[in-house]
Amino acid sequence: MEKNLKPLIEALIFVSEQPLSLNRIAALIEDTPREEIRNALKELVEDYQKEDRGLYLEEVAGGWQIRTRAEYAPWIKRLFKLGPQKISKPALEVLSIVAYRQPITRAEIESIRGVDCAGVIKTLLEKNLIKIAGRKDAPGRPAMYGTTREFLEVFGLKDLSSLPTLKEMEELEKTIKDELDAEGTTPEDNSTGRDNIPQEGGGTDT
Amino acid sequence: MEKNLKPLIEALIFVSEQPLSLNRIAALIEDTPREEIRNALKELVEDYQKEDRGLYLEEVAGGWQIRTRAEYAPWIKRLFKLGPQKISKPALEVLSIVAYRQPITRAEIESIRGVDCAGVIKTLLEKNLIKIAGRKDAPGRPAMYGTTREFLEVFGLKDLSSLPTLKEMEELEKTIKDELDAEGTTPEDNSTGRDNIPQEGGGTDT
Amino acid sequence: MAYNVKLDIFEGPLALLLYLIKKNRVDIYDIPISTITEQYLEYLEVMRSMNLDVAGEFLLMASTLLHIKSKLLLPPQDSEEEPEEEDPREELVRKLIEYQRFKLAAEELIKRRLLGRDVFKRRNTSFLDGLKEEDQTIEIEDLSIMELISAFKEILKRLPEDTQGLEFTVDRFRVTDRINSILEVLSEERSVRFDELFIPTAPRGEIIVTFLAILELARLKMIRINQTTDGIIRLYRADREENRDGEEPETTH
Repeated sequence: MEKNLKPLIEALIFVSEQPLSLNRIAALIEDTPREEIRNALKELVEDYQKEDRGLYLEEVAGGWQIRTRAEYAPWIKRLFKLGPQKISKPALEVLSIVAYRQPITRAEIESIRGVDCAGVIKTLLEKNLIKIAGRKDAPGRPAMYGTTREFLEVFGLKDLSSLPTLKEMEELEKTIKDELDAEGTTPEDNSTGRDNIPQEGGGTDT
Repeated sequence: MEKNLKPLIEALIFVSEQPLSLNRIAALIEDTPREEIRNALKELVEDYQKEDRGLYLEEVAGGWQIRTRAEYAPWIKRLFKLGPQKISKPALEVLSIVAYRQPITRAEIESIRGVDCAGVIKTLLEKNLIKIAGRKDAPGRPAMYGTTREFLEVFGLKDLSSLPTLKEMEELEKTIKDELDAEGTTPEDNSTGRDNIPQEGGGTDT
Repeated sequence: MAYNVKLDIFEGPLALLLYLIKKNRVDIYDIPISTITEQYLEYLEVMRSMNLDVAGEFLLMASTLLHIKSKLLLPPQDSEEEPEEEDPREELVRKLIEYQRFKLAAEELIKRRLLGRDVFKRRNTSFLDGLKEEDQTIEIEDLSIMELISAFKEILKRLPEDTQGLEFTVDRFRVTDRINSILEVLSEERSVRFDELFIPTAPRGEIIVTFLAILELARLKMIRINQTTDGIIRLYRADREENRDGEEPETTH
């Protein structure tokens, strides 16, 4: 049994439509210590990391999934004759606001973006990238939005806490500022208190 | 390019819904002699023949396909039986109402839950956990829902009578009758009974 | 019939401000309010001249900017002993920074290996669920509408000063007409330069109609608009699916 653990896990992950969590695997394979499963998974990841593989194993959306390597995307798109589905900049912006701030109401999103977002929110709901995650305890009980499991899957995120952290974001900002500062006028340090804008989205994963 | 032929082919076969023929592969990868593709395929087959793999590469129906090895079928069947999709709380609630009170109409379910259930019912129908079990002899002949064989399978129930204890069932049955009577014919005796909806219904842990 | 273009591709006043800040290469913590306000109002004017449905938020921001400007112009009032007197720009800066964070976050997100664009999972042949959206690839539209308006502003500038009457009504028929003629051009050419679509000698109204037609085409996703590094904006027909970046094993024909 033990000897077959790795291939068994491989087979299971392969057939599963959705990323397969460790819990799920453990439930399927009875009487096997989690530690062993974890080890087998680790080995499997390594096997897939070998140079001449077209696939890799990744932890996304709370589970394990086999995916094709990015460099082969052009041929795969050709196989499927895929047309690109555009996501607009505004939509992407709203998506990232929702991702970092969920659960969040439309009014709150709009106050950050300074512009009406009804259409964009609708689009994101249709694409199943966000969902109504509850209702705010406020007049009118407005819907609060959160990201979906599909969002994690599409963006290759293990969970919400794998979103780029605040620190990374700050570094990015600095880079951009530095670029701009080529001009001169050093910024005084009136960085307002609200430093931690994209907080690591509170663990709403449902 | 040549060096990447094998992983590219692997990626293509992996994502393809149908067995991928040599012709198809050759058409996708331009400017590569068939002979090379054939060789890469052969190597790939050998890679997949290694002992500790859960998958193998086979030529079926005129093309190449990755499949799981037969010895892992029992676990895979189990994976699918357990239902890969998570079931939402509302869905679980409706499901248990249907389980205990079948056959039951949507209006009746909604009167118990106090909230619209159309979407949830649709989902459960799609998941094949409930089915239309008949039509009520009432205006509009509304559909009455009942659970399916899959429901029993998924929840590991021998039959409907294996639902949580008989005593509870009996009480429930009475409640059902009372409630149905209250709704249909008898005007006003007891609209109560919405308190003892079984909570321990079908322990899905997903 | 007046033709009002409602554009959900607009990114809003904050985006416009950030765009201007970047374009002018000024420090976000020390915004030269007069310059930025002036340019901001110019943009609004261009949008309005085309009957673009300038959302109320844009106008609100305009008045906020003017208010800040006037406050800055006032001599520091008797409160000389208060060096920590709040900078009237502070609230705006805070909002801009916050918004910019998410813009950056969005850019980071789209850079990831996206399922359906860069990586693919196995397609199931038989099981439930059916088709999923992710069967499509996801791309981001690169060009900000601000840049398009910016380019259009340049074109307007080049026009003779004669008809400065900005009030101008556009009827739907003419826009539809122009849409068709642009599509016609694109059915023959793979792409066309943005500025080549505008004939400098054409009446101002005609030029505005052309721009509205382009916006409409973009909104309907019938064209793709790209800007090369040297600032040239090109339009492509969207349905002729050529993958955007050259590195593809691309289709012959």
